[in-house]
Amino acid sequence: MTQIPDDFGFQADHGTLRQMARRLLAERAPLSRTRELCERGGDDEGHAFDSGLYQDMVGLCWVGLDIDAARGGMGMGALTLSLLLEQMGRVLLPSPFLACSLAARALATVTEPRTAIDDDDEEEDESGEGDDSEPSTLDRIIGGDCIATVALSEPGRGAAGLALDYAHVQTSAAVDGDDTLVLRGEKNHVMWGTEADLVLVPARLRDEQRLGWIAVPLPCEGVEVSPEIGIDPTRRTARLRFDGARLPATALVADADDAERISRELLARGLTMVAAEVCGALEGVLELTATYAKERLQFGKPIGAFQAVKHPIVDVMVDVELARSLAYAAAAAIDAGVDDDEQLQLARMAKVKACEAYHHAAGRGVQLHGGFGFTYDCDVHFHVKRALFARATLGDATLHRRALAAALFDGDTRRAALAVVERGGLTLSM
Amino acid sequence: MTQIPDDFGFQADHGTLRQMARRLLAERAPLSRTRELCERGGDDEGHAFDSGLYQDMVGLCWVGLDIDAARGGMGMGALTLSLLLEQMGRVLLPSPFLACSLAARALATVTEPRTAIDDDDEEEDESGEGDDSEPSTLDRIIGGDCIATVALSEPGRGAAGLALDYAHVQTSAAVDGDDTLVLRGEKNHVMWGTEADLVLVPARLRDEQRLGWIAVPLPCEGVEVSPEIGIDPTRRTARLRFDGARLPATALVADADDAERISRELLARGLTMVAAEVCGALEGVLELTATYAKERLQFGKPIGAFQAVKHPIVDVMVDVELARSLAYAAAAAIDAGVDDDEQLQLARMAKVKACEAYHHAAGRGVQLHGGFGFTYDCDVHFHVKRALFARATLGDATLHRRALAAALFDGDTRRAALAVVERGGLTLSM
Amino acid sequence: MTQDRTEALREFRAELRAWLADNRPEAPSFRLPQSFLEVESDAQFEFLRDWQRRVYDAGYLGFDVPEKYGGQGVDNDKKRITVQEMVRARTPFLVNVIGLHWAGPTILMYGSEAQKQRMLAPLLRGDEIWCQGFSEPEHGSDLASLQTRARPSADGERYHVSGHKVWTTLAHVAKWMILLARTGSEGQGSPAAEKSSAAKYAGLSYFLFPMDAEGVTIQPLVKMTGEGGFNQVIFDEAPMPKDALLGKEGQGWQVAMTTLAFERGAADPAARERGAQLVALFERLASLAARIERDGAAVIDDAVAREKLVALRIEAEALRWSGVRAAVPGLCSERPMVLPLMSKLTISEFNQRVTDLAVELLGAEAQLWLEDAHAIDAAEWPRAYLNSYGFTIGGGTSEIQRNILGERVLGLAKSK
Amino acid sequence: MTQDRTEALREFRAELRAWLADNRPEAPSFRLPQSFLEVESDAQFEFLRDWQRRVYDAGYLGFDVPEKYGGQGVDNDKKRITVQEMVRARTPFLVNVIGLHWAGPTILMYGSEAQKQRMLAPLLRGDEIWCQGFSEPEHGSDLASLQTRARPSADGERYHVSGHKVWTTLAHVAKWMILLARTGSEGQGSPAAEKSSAAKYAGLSYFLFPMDAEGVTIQPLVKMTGEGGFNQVIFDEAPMPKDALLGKEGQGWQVAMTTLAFERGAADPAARERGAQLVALFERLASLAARIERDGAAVIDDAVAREKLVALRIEAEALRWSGVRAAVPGLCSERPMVLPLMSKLTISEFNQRVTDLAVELLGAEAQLWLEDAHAIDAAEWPRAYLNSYGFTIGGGTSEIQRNILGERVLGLAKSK
Repeated sequence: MTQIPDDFGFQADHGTLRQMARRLLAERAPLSRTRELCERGGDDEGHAFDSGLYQDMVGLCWVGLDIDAARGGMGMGALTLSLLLEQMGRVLLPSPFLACSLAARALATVTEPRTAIDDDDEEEDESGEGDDSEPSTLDRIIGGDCIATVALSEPGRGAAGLALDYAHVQTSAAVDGDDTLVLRGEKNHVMWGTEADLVLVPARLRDEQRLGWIAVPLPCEGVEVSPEIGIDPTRRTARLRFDGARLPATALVADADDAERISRELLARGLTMVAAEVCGALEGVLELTATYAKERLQFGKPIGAFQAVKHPIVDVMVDVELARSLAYAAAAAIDAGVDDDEQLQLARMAKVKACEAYHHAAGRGVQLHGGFGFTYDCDVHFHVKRALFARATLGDATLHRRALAAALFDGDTRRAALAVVERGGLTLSM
Repeated sequence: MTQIPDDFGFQADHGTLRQMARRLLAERAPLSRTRELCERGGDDEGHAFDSGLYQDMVGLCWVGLDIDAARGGMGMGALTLSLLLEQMGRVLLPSPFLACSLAARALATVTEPRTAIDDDDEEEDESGEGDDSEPSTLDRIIGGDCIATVALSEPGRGAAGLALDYAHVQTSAAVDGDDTLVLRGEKNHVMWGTEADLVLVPARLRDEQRLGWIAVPLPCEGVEVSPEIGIDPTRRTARLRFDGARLPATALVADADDAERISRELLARGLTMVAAEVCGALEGVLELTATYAKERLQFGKPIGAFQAVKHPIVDVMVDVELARSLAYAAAAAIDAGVDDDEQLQLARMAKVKACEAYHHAAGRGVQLHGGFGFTYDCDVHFHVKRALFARATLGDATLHRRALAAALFDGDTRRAALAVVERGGLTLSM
Repeated sequence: MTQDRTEALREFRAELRAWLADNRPEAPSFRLPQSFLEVESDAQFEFLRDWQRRVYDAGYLGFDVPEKYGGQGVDNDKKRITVQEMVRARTPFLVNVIGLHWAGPTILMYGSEAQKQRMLAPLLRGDEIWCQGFSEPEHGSDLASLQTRARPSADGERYHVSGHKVWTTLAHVAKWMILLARTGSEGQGSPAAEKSSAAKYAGLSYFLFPMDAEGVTIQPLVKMTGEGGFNQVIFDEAPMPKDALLGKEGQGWQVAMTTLAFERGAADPAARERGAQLVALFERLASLAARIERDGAAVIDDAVAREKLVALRIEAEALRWSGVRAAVPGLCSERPMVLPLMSKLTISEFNQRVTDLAVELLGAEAQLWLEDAHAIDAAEWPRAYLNSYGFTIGGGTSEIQRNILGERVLGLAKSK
Repeated sequence: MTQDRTEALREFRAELRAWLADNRPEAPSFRLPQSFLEVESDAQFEFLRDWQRRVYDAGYLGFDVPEKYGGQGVDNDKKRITVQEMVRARTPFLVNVIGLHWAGPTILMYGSEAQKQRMLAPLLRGDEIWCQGFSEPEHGSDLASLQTRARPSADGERYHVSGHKVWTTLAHVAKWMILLARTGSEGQGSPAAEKSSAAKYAGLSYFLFPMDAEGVTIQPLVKMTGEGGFNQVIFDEAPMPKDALLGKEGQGWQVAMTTLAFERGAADPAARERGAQLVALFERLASLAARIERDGAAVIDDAVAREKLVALRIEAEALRWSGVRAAVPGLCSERPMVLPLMSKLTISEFNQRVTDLAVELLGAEAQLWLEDAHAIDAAEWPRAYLNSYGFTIGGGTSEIQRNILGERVLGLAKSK
């Protein structure tokens, strides 16, 4: 049975990479730059994120970091990617990096590369790989030529949001003739949907009772992309309405088992990546609050000397560390190739713990900043908003706790095992 | 529509009575006396409680305080009784007072007094009233000649415990001939069951699909009374096994609607009374902890100067006050005769709030007493144990929260009303 | 209560109810603020001021102010009934909040006859809006250390104010400010004595400061929601007449503590109705849970959501009856002042828990913000959650409230 | 790791597992303590000591002690494997807890050659039990102010100890105590200097005190559960030889901080297995929920109970991986020492939450206590809940732990 190694698979060069990321972001993307991007509505090139920095990250091979070298990536693991995302979370970097990474991962998951369609088709919609003459979509994402994203949720699920499997996806794709797919349905909260050149869409393949993943180039006739006014100003999201959009059959990236595999992998990886990014953001809000507690004087001392300030900050720190352990374990589980179910369980736990801790930490951050914390000038509100956004991304705590409960407590084997857990003295040797 | 009056029906003489109770108990039953009774296993007369004090309380007409004067009581209200119970809770008085009060209330609820059975019956089992020649059971309870109790729960309900209505009571009473009832079943956690001369038992009347309340004198052939080893040393409880116990038909105190009315009234009053007693205990553990925080010095100051001690104590105090408001409101609702459902809702809320607050407060009490708090010599553990006992009495928070949810959120009318609650701006004018 | 009085009150209530039915304003086309902490645009302000004027002109405002000062004469019953009926009719709030609840009662208690004559009527009618100048950037929680100074002029006819106040709600529309400033002479005595508590408190005075004075700069602050509504005020030798002083020189701390007690809702005859407002806030949350779905089922039918909702419902009921009980001294004998002193803490934290749970229940639906067409209830819940920190921080943070309760009510040693 | 080494460890594990299968003791007829805080009767103690002896004699104890001192030679892998297999086999705990985890490592670090030769082997075998004399009745949290004094005799050959230690677990069976006492001369210098922090710390020394000395009175204390297991120890000019000193005179604070770091589980190669123990504790709770019913349905099928259980399951997993991560410096770069420093706080509070939830889920079934025939799991859950306060208080309260974390790790200002 494959296990997570005691060292989580951590290598010295991971530390170097993290250090590099930290320095680069401290210089190019401190929180003040995030604020500037939010307030100006984007960078000088008309992008909602810092497109120059994004291209530099592409140049450093960060996009595609966890994709096999054979497919044009760096062949590094989920843990490495987590360490990078943690640094991005720390400064609340507004960037489509996560969305692109997930899209790249989804495309790389497909084992049978499809052939590209004819070049003279009116739209650019190479979604497969393997054609030497043209760079594949995956190549273009890794190369920074294509901002890609994934459509993870649908409005029909209400508070649950997440729609990645056949049972929950309502968007449908019907086959019209031999080589056309007709897409109908609606997706919401699509990360960077307004900026994306391509979106991967899970849909029910009609009359076939199975799931398919479809690569939709944007803009695209029959696809209405409406920017959402989201709670987190550092993230742009969009609502996508497919109103009979017609796509070539080759846009079908994966179906049936392949499609479910993409969904499962996207979920486990996506949750793990969000957990890592949120751990970084947690570190950010902790640092912000602890620093304020050292500098702000009241009653003649730094407020951090008061236990009513000190202890809540300590509780946040403890939460940060616990969340981080789970986030690293979830990434290490992917890298070690442990059982799929165990990967997913750890990913759910990591995401829930990180997001619950972050929401709490951001709230305490506001409170402990006092009157200043309540102003727009104080950076802490960016964390409050990111926390509200992050915990709703890829399914909220309620959704994941229920899935975990089913995995942990249900099923005959499981129940039987529980029933025979030995009684005897409860021993805690501290 | 009857409403709780703005003054909760509080009168000046209520204050006098409370003051008297406080003084009497401070003198005769301080917590040190409770400890003594627990350690010695009872008083000098062989009772598990202070029987002399109990008789003095009888003499002060406290037992039967809320029973109509026409039936031998004082005709005072539930609020008055609550104020007394609060004082008893403050010193964790080991006393069958609450059990007797509830039994008296149950008997007084029956509108049609039954005639007493023949005097020459071998057992004393007058359960009705109205016979001039002999004191009724109610008279004897009020007069201190009979320690009575009520059987509120059954083992078959597991964690839920409470068994007061037809749907949940499994103990059965079969009619054998014209004038004999045969009782089978089991009751647990019967307060002062080992000390009681009489226990009121709810049972299913077999073949009649309805509930009956049966007065069982103790000891009684066919009734096995086993003392429980309970978690709260200030309370004695027993398990009662009815193994074909034969009782005269007159032992049936109430059946059908009358019986359900007793159950409902016992529940609303019982919860209200437990809430009041627990509020007193809450006050007790608050005082204990706050006093220690003023006296105990560490790092050269009283530990109460540290916010890590001060703020948890303040949170306990706030909880005490909130619980008390609900407890008084629940009692006032009974006295004002508001709608039965509203009475019961308030009683459930009061009991849940008081017990949750108490469990938390007792735990904080131990923690804030430090190493001393963990010893048997420190009184705070009596509160921890009482809290564990009280929150399980008459149904735990889970049971009552669910009942409240059903009352508040379910039913067509209710749901429709909720749906039309006006939206518009959320306004909190502080 | 006499039969006549009871009858009179019943009539009063009926008239008021009829008046409210006719006069309650329609929801405007623009977004209304959730509380006075968010009054931002002129349109919002004028809408709310207009409503206050109409209430006053109709004779339904000022039941805690004698007639000679422009009030309706003190009548707690009528005050309670008006609050009750306004909660019931869900009217907008009365915008001159600081004037009505803090400045007004303080002026009534400490003001000279001239001050009462001058200030109270325009305050009630909303013609003159009030703001509060207590907090300073460096002295939010530690109020007694504030540094704004009011220096008497050589001729003794006026004071000149220099300093910096912050988080002053409504300053941008206010005619008056209740101002706490230092008048004690500094530099005298040893530095140690200057720093001593007694000296700190004794050096403070309480003023009714005219906001249109020269040397006053008002800078709007933007809240975390992106909305305006509060400000910082910078005084540069801003003059005020000597009769701006309320009470005596050096009595400022005492007067300010009275104001803070009013702010914390002490001795409010309408407590029961304010409690009802909390239950109403809960009902709004329950309504949300009845309307939103998770995978096709109403959230209110979800066992876990119900458990959390009921827990808050119990808190609401406890707060509601605490408000009522506060007016029954016989039921507050353990610690008489605790209920009013704790209400700011408990209500603000309850409000935070309600809005926090709302956002939690919204799940994926919580991601949208104001102005998004698909946002549930126009995103008022996340907005209210963010705004909830205004209440747990403003007017003394929850942390400071807990200190006050521990020290003044329980007699625990000072934490400072 | 070489192929040979891997193979050797595999064999070691197989042998150990076989040995445990043969030698794991049957549950005795009497109640076993839940932790070393509850060892009360001779029968309990002898049962546990016998188990420790058998483990030692079989060669499975002492993988952190060199062979020349009676250990197995330092071998972290074998230590980890033994803990792992013992958790797996659910063996009783090794009763000389203070000796094995606190005194032993401290002696290894600070002891003279003679001390190491003398003390370690009987400690490992359980022949000599250790207790800890740090806390005093008036100085629980404020350790540096302790008042027990060790006065050197005129001839310099011994010290005489006078004072009062409290909450000393196992003192009644202990041969040795790790004792923190004041050797600094009092009365010299000004009282202010005597009170200064530096003087307080510098005056402390660390001793290996023989419990059979004259002038030692051991009084059992009863815990809130009614069980014994800890004591107070009163010293009345109790003599000890001069070589009882560990480290140097005046170095006591430093040595004690090392002990406390061991106590808090710093640098424990078996961290992963201890983490597995927490998951196992959770499984016991889940098993309870699968066995108890509420109105005929298993509690584990109740949506609300599941929500609470899962939340704790996530905590268990987080604690488990934190233990593993602590041994990977590259993944602890933000604040290297935090994981060991926080483990006492987090594990003790986790334990409290688990046992608290167990009692909550038991509902009406929680009313019964030890010895009642109908009590579920023989009332071990309420007992464990009560005992959980031993861990959140003993060895530095959670409040003190938070101070330490805030000050030492985050660099916040001191709270004292």
